[in-house]
Amino acid sequence: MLVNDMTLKIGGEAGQGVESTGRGFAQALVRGGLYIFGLQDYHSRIRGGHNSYQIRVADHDIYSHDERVHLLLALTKVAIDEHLQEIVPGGGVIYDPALSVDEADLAAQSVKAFPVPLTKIAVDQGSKLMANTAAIGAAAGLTGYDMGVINSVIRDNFGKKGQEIVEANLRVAAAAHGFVKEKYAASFPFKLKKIEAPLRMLISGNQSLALGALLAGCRFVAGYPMTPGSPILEWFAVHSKEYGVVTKHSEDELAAINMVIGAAQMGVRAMTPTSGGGFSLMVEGLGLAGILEVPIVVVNVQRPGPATGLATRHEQGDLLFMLHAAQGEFLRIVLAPGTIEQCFEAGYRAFNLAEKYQSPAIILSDAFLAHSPRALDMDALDLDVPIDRGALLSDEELDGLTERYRRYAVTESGISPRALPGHPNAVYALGSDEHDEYGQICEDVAVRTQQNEKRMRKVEAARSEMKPPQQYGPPDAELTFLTWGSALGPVRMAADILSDQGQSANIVQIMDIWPLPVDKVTSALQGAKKLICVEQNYTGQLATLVRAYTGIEVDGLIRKYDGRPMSPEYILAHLKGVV
Amino acid sequence: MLVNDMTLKIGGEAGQGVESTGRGFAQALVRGGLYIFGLQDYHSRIRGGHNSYQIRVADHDIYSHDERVHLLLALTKVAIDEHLQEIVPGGGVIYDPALSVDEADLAAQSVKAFPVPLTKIAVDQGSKLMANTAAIGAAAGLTGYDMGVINSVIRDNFGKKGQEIVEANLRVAAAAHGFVKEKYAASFPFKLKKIEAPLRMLISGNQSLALGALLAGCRFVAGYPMTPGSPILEWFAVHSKEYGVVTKHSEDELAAINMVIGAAQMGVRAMTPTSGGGFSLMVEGLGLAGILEVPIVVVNVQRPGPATGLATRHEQGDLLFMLHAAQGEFLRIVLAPGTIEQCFEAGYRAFNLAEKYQSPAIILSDAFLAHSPRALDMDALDLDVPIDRGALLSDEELDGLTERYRRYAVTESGISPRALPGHPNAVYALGSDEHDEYGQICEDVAVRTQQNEKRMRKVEAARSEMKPPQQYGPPDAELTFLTWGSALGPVRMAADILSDQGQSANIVQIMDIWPLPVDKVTSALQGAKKLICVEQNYTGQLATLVRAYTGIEVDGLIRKYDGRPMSPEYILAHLKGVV
Amino acid sequence: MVDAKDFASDVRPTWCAGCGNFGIWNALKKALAQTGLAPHDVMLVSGVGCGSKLPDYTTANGVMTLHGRTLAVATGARLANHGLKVICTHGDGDGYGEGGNHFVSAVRRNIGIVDIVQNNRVYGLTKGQYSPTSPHGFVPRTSPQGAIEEAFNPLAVALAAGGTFISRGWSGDLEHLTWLITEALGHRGYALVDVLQPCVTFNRKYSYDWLRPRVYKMQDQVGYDSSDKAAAFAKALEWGERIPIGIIYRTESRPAYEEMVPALEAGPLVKQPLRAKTLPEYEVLKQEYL
Amino acid sequence: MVDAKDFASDVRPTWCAGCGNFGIWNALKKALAQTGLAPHDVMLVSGVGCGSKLPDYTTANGVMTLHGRTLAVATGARLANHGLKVICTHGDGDGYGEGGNHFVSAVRRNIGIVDIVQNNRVYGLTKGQYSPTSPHGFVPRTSPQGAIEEAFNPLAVALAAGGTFISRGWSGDLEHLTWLITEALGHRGYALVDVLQPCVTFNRKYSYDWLRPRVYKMQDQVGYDSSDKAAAFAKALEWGERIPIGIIYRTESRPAYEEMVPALEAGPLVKQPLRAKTLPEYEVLKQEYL
Ligand SMILES: Cc1ncc(C[n+]2csc(CCOP(=O)(O)OP(=O)(O)O)c2C)c(N)n1
Ligand SMILES: Cc1ncc(C[n+]2csc(CCOP(=O)(O)OP(=O)(O)O)c2C)c(N)n1
Ligand code: SF4
Ligand code: SF4
Ligand SMILES: [Mg+2]
Ligand SMILES: [Mg+2]
Repeated sequence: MLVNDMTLKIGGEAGQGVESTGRGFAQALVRGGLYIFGLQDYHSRIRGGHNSYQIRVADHDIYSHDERVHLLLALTKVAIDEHLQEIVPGGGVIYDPALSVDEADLAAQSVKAFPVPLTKIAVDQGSKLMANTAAIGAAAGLTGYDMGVINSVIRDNFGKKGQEIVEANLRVAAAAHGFVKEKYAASFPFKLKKIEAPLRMLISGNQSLALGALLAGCRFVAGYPMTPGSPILEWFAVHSKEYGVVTKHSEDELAAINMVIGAAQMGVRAMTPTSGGGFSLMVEGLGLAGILEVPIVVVNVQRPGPATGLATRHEQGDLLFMLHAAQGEFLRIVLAPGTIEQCFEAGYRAFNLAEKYQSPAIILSDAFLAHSPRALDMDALDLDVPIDRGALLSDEELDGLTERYRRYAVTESGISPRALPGHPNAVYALGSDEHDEYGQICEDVAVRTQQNEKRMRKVEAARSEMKPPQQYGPPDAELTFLTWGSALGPVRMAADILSDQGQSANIVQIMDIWPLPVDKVTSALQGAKKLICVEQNYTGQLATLVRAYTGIEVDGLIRKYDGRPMSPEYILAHLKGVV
Repeated sequence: MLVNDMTLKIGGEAGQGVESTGRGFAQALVRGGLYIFGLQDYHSRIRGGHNSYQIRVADHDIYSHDERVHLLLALTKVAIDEHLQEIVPGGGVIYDPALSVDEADLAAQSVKAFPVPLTKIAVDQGSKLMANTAAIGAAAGLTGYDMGVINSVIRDNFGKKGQEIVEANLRVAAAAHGFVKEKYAASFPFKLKKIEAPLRMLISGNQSLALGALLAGCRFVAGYPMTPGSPILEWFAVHSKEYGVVTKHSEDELAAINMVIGAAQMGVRAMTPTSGGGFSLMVEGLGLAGILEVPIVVVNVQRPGPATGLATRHEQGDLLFMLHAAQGEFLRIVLAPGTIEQCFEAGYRAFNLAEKYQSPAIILSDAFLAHSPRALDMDALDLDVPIDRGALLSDEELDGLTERYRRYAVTESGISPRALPGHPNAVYALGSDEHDEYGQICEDVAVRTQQNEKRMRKVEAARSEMKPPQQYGPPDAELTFLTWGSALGPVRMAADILSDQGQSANIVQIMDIWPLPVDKVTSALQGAKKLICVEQNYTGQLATLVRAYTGIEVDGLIRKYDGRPMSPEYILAHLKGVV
Repeated sequence: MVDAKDFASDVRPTWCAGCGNFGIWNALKKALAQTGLAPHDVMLVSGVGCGSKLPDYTTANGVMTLHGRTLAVATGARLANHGLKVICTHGDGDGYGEGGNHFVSAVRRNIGIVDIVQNNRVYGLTKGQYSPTSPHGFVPRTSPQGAIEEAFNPLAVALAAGGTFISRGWSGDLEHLTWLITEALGHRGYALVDVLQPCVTFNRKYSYDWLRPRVYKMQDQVGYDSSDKAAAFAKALEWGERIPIGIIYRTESRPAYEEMVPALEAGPLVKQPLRAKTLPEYEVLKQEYL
Repeated sequence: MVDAKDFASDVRPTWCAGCGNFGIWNALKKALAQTGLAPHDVMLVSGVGCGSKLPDYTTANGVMTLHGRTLAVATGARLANHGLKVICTHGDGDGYGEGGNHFVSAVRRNIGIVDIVQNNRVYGLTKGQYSPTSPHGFVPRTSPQGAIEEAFNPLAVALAAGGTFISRGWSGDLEHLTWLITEALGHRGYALVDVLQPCVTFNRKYSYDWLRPRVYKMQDQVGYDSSDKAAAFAKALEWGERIPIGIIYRTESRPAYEEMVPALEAGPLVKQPLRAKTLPEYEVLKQEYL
């Protein structure tokens, strides 16, 4: 018997409620003091197709899913066909006997069949719509999980539909639970047990990023819907009235970034979330923010390209694009969080850095990070985030201004004190043409050189403030993984497995991508005995970047570009090929 | 006395005809068997401001202007203020005495004043509008240049305005010529002398690029006006009826590239010219061409950014942007010509490479190259350009097709034989989502992997076909210049000066930028004793690229980012700082 | 003879059961067959969205482009090969939102394209955000404040932009929609067929039951002159208890864009050789630079 | 009192002598002074083009943005600080060509912006290409075939898109244009002021002499009801021997967009603190994830 160390997976068609069922069960686990990591997988269609929701659960914090499934809740026959191979020997499948599954197929894989009349139970105790609730009850019955927490989740999630619906769902869950507990529980070795623990949140990357941005004082969010970036816009839309945020679903992405520039120039912290395709349309605007020196935040939640690619899936293919997007040269800050906590951090740091350096800041997230919820301690996200508005002139300072305000005053750091429009002492116009210190259009050689150098000095200033890479594991390990973004989670799990196997591996994760803190990266990598870069793209973009600026070439590259996230097993399997 | 080795410069306001006057004089020089290199400099405004046109002339081929001016034709007082410092001792200024120039200022610089009553001569012999013709006549008089060729240019250029206007201009030129010859010619040591030579063209980069594209069979050009790219669209518009090219000034750049994709998918060779800002708007379309595997040609004639920047000026700031534009990963070909001849070559090669690899091809030109005319032998551009349509299925091949056509058949090279829409045996739909071999939308892991790998194999196939860097100068030189684009011209002139001074320098120019032919570049650079990269941007983009892929770090970087082109003098002056 | 079934492909549409796109798809296939077009004579161009997947389910030449760029790609395709019938099928978000500028330009340009807009007044594929044609007050899951803007009126805007064939279809009436599409296929310039398309999943308001009693056919309106702009403008503004379907405005007096392009006089561009002339005839171009 | 001169800056306009932009610039300065606005109360937003350089020559807050993005930046600016009067000044290429989608959206959105379009029917700054408003047949230096499309009609399209203040000005009549801009400044939503602006360098056809005898003022038209959409549509289509100027359509019945945004009830966004609530009030957000 193995307690609190397993993976549950729910599979079914789009429209069958796979996601809400998975999330509900995950919630119940978290409320029971367990740690979980959730993985979603769905097609770019509204109904039909095959979706799944996978929950890795443990009694300690975990950073990714893995490839072993212990219990499958199959809402369709396809779910079994798709996932049978993933189930460990001794694992099982809960399904409605109406699906006409051949138990022999399961037996051939040493997988146990647990047919449960989910629909019948649902109909008998409530309504047909509640079959998923039955599945949850059945899973609890099989794993021996506490029905109290399951019931609390049912109460909360169905509460707004009325007491009657809640009651019916509770009955359905109880009936399925009873049925399974009696009939099958004894033959299933993987168990889940509630433990005492402080409250925890079940939160995904998009959500924590939005929270970080909100706390940083983001008051204006414009965007055009694009998976997987749009949930951030929607998050703000839902909270906009309560927290006084103006949200705008604009006519296109060109409008979105330019609205954000307009708002930011007025002095409001403003952001636009999108994915790579939408970002492509924002490229010209990025340069506008660069030359106007307007602080904006752009979030690119990556998905696989090129073009539409795989709309609902995962990749990290946009790194070098972010660094070089738009004509000409200017500072952009690029932060690539790799964990839910780092999403929150990036959410507020981006605003501080953008305002301090009066430049666009890009948060480069990805679908895996955006969609995968993890259990987090309540204090993992400290809402009292630091706010640094940089060289922003106060009304008092402006009151005392005696000479004509110079928006683009040439300074040593390259940063010019910023006045917001509206003060009588600092009336100025600025523009996308090259300009002089006052903002007037100017083509002079000397002025161009001065202003260009002023702007580019900010790159070096920002570079010196960029954080060193995050390092994990023993400093003198035999193997060093270099990675970024959400690949970090599977890499951490892989490193843990290696160390369980008596090998030693450590990790260098670069979150502060640009301006690349070259010296810090060099010193983090210098001691590496064997350097393996793990990233989710075809060409090895981080490895290219590191070589370009540090001269360090990695010894091996583990890549994945099939639209599905890395896994610890994938990394370990491919490690053999590269070392 | 120095014959056929000098620089003339014409300076005046926008609207005064600086460009047409400069071009006319340059034309006359070329018709007289001389080589010239023309440099234009103008503001982003329609009237007023200060413009200039500089003509370096010699009896041998030259690759750039330099910083010494021998004769200034000043149409305004400002022209003298702006350019006096550039004039060599013993050089002179022709101007109308109405400008009230203080001759002492000129004398202080050992520059000779040649006041000529240009307007009066024009009014007396023709009309006020002909003062520029008088200036040309005066310049010919001073330098002793042949009036026969001057007159032939006047006849051709004013021909369509009628015989009367021609005659008047001829009179004006003759009068000014006579006035100056008598009064000043003896005191001016720099002379121009017609020599016998075959016919030559006076042609700029934009023009030769358009010509190359036309000869390659480009039949569809869509674009939105943007300096300095739009002259290519205009060139095609002017020739469209005669040569059967459909040209479209579209509603915006998004439309332009997508129209080009539509046309190319139908089977027509299609192109869109723009500058960096317009390219920014085409980024998403570039990725569409990438995943659809539609051969298109995009021309980015660079100008200084960020954003609007310096609209009429010069920079090479978009190199890395071209390589990484658009989400996801796919092949794009990038050719960066550095001479007028290479513009022509890029103009046709881009189409052949695009069709062969069924991918977007980018020609990365720049304002200096686009606008600066040079004298070229007639056979320097061989119009009989090779045409390679790649794996394009003929009607006969399609007639014989027995199974369902697979647009994205997985092949070893990654290239899938292409059928144009319209044949009954090859009816297919393709799309920007990931797709299977038939083009149907497909999210399978195996299919995604296969198609992604198929597309990325084309990168390696194309890489092996990319040309090695162009090399100039002695192989064992003490100094190697690494450069690209129009910086080549000034670098060649600088290398010549060095060798005149007894030093030895050679040059490695990378025209085939992407996929970077890594081995060929490595072997071209390997022998370099001292490697200095010369490019016109702030960050040293080519140097970064070369380091990223070859590991070779340059010993020094000569950069320029003031919006004005490199010059040999600038390179030599900065060489001291970097070696 | 080609039959509507010849235009179906093996791929089963992924649309939700009851989606209005089925009606549009069926009408299009029937109309194509009735017009005597074969699959290889047709080029379907779409964007990204639920409706834009139509070419994936149809046997005909097709390109599914980027979200919003449908008309731009189609314009290039039409100019490169006006031997094929170019038909766009895309959503209201694609056509009037992201693609708004191309819409107005295509109308004005009168390019020979049949533009079928699957107007479900919502963003389907991205799960229910409001679209340009969502009415003021529409409250999607994702935006509890609801749409603040007035709805975009494609018919009125097309009229103002100089459209030559402006019509509205209704996916609940196969016969009428089939007829309407055949009329559009017969038009020489740009033909707008804006189709009322129920999205049963994300836009419950404009359901079949809501729409069916409201629509009425313009061809039944005795005395309506579809070449009268003022009358058409009034009809285009009509919405609510009564919703006109059919041809709101039509004129055949303006040539299609491609009829006016000199380079196309010699036939479809793609059928012409790469070079329009012999090599020596290009040599004269060099003379321009002497 | 603020005077029109207070809005001039030290920089001399680089416009060609005789350019219609001078008239627009002077009218704008006068109108601002008459309305009692000071330079710091105003935010001028423009794009790229000859006309778009206006903020560079004017003493007022300003942003010269990208070609075509004028209205998008202005919309963000207005929503962030509706305490300032946001005024756009940009060319017809910027406003109706590259920026076409933002134009239609701004109209529909009824955002509180005064949009002055310097409509010279040509691309000035890029040297004379045709613009969306160039008439069919306009032959620029760069395109000997001439414009094939019909001209874009901004007034008609604005009307069809639900505009609430639709007007045409004429840069040759300072007094009338000044008055018109003051009216636009008084409007609560989006106010279009499309201005006939001669480009003396690249569009010789629409010269002062051609335009002056043709324009006539709507306020002189007894019985014209500027709140009648059908009448306005007819007027919007009128062009040629007689060209109406003044207010073609106006309604004050629709609130401006910013009046309907809940977050703006507490005043201009930029005047509100970064956080709308105390820190503990944000802590409840974590409860959503339990
Ligand atoms: C540039 C870009 N922005 C956003 C998206 C995401 N996207 C895909 S479909 C869609 C909207 C679909 O709405 P509509 O065009 O009305 O089609 P429907 O699904 O309703 O048929 C959006 C916003 C995208 N693919 N590309
Ligand atoms: C994205 C982009 N495309 C093209 C340009 C080049 N461009 C600058 S101004 C202009 C047109 C100007 O025409 P209009 O807006 O009518 O202004 P006008 O000069 O006539 O006042 C163009 C095409 C640009 N700056 N940016
Ligand atoms: S979501 Fe709506 S539009 Fe999309 S397939 Fe379903 S019913 Fe049709
Ligand atoms: S080109 Fe035309 S619009 Fe531009 S400044 Fe000159 S007259 Fe005015
Ligand atoms: Mg829709
Ligand atoms: Mg204009």
